[in-house]
Amino acid sequence: MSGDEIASDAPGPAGAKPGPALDELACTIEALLFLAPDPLTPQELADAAAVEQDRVSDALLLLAQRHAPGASGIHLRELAGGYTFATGPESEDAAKRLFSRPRAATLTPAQAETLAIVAYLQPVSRPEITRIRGVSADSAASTLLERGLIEESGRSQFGAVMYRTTSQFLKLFGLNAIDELPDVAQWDPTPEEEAQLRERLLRAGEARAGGGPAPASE
Amino acid sequence: MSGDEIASDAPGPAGAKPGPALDELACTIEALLFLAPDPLTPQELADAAAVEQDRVSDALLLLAQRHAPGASGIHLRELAGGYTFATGPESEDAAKRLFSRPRAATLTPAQAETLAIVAYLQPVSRPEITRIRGVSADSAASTLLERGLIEESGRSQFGAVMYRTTSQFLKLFGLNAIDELPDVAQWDPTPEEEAQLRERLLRAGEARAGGGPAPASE
Amino acid sequence: MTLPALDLDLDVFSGPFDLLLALVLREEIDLLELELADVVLAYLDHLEGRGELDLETATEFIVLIAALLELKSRLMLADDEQELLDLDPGEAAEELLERMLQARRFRSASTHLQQLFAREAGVRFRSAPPAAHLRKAIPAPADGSESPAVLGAAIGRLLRMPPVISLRHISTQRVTVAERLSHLRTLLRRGRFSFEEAVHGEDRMTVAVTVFALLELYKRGEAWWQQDESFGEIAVHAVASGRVGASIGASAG
Repeated sequence: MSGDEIASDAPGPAGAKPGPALDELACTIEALLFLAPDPLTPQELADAAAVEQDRVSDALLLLAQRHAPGASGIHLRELAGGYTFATGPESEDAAKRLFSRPRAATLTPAQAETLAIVAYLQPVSRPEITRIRGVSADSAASTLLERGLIEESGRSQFGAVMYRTTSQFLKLFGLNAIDELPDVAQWDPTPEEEAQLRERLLRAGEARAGGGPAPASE
Repeated sequence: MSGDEIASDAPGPAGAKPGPALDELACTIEALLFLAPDPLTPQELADAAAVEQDRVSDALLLLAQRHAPGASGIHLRELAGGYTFATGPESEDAAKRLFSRPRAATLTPAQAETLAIVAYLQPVSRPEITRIRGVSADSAASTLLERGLIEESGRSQFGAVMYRTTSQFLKLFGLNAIDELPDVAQWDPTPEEEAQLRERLLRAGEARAGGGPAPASE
Repeated sequence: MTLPALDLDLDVFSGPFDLLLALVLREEIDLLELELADVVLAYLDHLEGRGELDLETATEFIVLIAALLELKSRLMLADDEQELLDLDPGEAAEELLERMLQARRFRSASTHLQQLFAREAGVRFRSAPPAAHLRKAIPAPADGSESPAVLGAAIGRLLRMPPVISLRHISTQRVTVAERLSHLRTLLRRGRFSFEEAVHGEDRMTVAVTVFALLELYKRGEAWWQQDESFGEIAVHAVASGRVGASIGASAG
């Protein structure tokens, strides 16, 4: 993908929609969203603009149209429990050239697994993560901490540091709240699959108890 | 999913001008100006968008109308030979109210722990703090330094930077002198232990960090 | 091929199998960091590459990997291990099944997270700080707004010792290569002994470590061994000085 594409078929402004005009309050809210480093809730916006919250909702509707993909390069997003501006994939190539770095590193499987455990079980301790994964999660957890996707949240009764996900995590994963993640039980096997698995394990256990050589199955 | 852009058919306010529609290039330039912390020259914009500079000038004209005072809360400014977005005086009161709202969660758990270690053991080195906590205290210590609650106080015999609390710290906690810190005895799980506080903290930290062979105990 | 020559390229280790074993047994590599399944896969790849199955090395491999698995599961189960050992096969299967399902659940969840992350590719946020005159509006917290009790309580939590883990079972199991080496060398003074003698009545972990010690002796040119038929007796011979080589090449392959 390159700028050529942009150059070759630039549609005249004639075709695009300008979106609605903004009233004074919408302009103020637009300014606040531009200035704030983190998403702002309607309540925070109402307090700052010194108006009622339902007037903020109206202004946000106007801004949503003005800042829709196609109408603007700056999009209004509802993320991490509030509203924020972000740019979209259509300007990513230009942004990459300007800042000469990709947006963010990808996640390794170990990091994604550790993040999933923290996201669903938070607060959860490092030893617990290790127990679930079967392999140590230390380096993955350190990287997630560095990247601001998880953070400490106190200690367990045994003194181990506990972790939770951050609002940065919600922002980067396009979520408004942690409960938007689907129920983890949806990935469980069907009862038939589970029964089969149980039976196989049972047979292996009996073979072992019967004194045969240990089957090397993990 | 609520991460998506929000849209509605709310009609714009009667009097205001919506400004022109933006073409694809203008959207891209708008995105770049939004992301960049400093002004961008037309040449930088042209290079990033991979187009000729005169096309950038056209796009900037569109953006100047769209982002004119009265039409938007985000204004296009020409500064130091480049272009940048900024908010105007009409949203300054709201912005000041936004930033002056009291911030929640003054100290994170990691910061409180790090600050407590420095307060009770000062001077204390960063590696010592890490040994006691069992996990790195780097980002917590940096934040405490930034907030002026701790400061450097020379180096240990091994060359590690040592920290102590500041007068700012005393003020925040309403103390006249550091010896007014509460006696730890009331929170001490094993008050019968005779050893020095520092030694006991280091021992407990090392035990947590894996005195055992395993991630057991959770 | 000899098993020690099996070359591995894993997340936490890259090099020959015997070095990996040595590092694990000396606790220089954390067994919990090691994906044993990857070791097995590497071995299967290796077998496939050779196109034939060498029963002897395959047996050796299974014994060693089983020992590693057992050691690893002990590490992972640690404090409730005693109870688990008392479980009947049915209960053990249930316990194992529960763990497998849990691991699988979160592996699937991680795939979902990866998809969410990919869907957001190309989304960027503004990171510029607000203008200086606006930042000045950020108020410092009021004097005395934090309670010193927060600090005392934090120290109290840090003073708590973690519960003591029972090492009783593991320490009785712990056996080092050095110990087994010295045991084998004692036996070698007779010139020859059978492997069965060396490990008679020992648990599987000790047997595995003894195999490793034997490999070590072979590597150092102190011993060679001979097995006339699969699963038959393994005779271990001391290498008389001056005749390192010939017979080893013939019998230890």
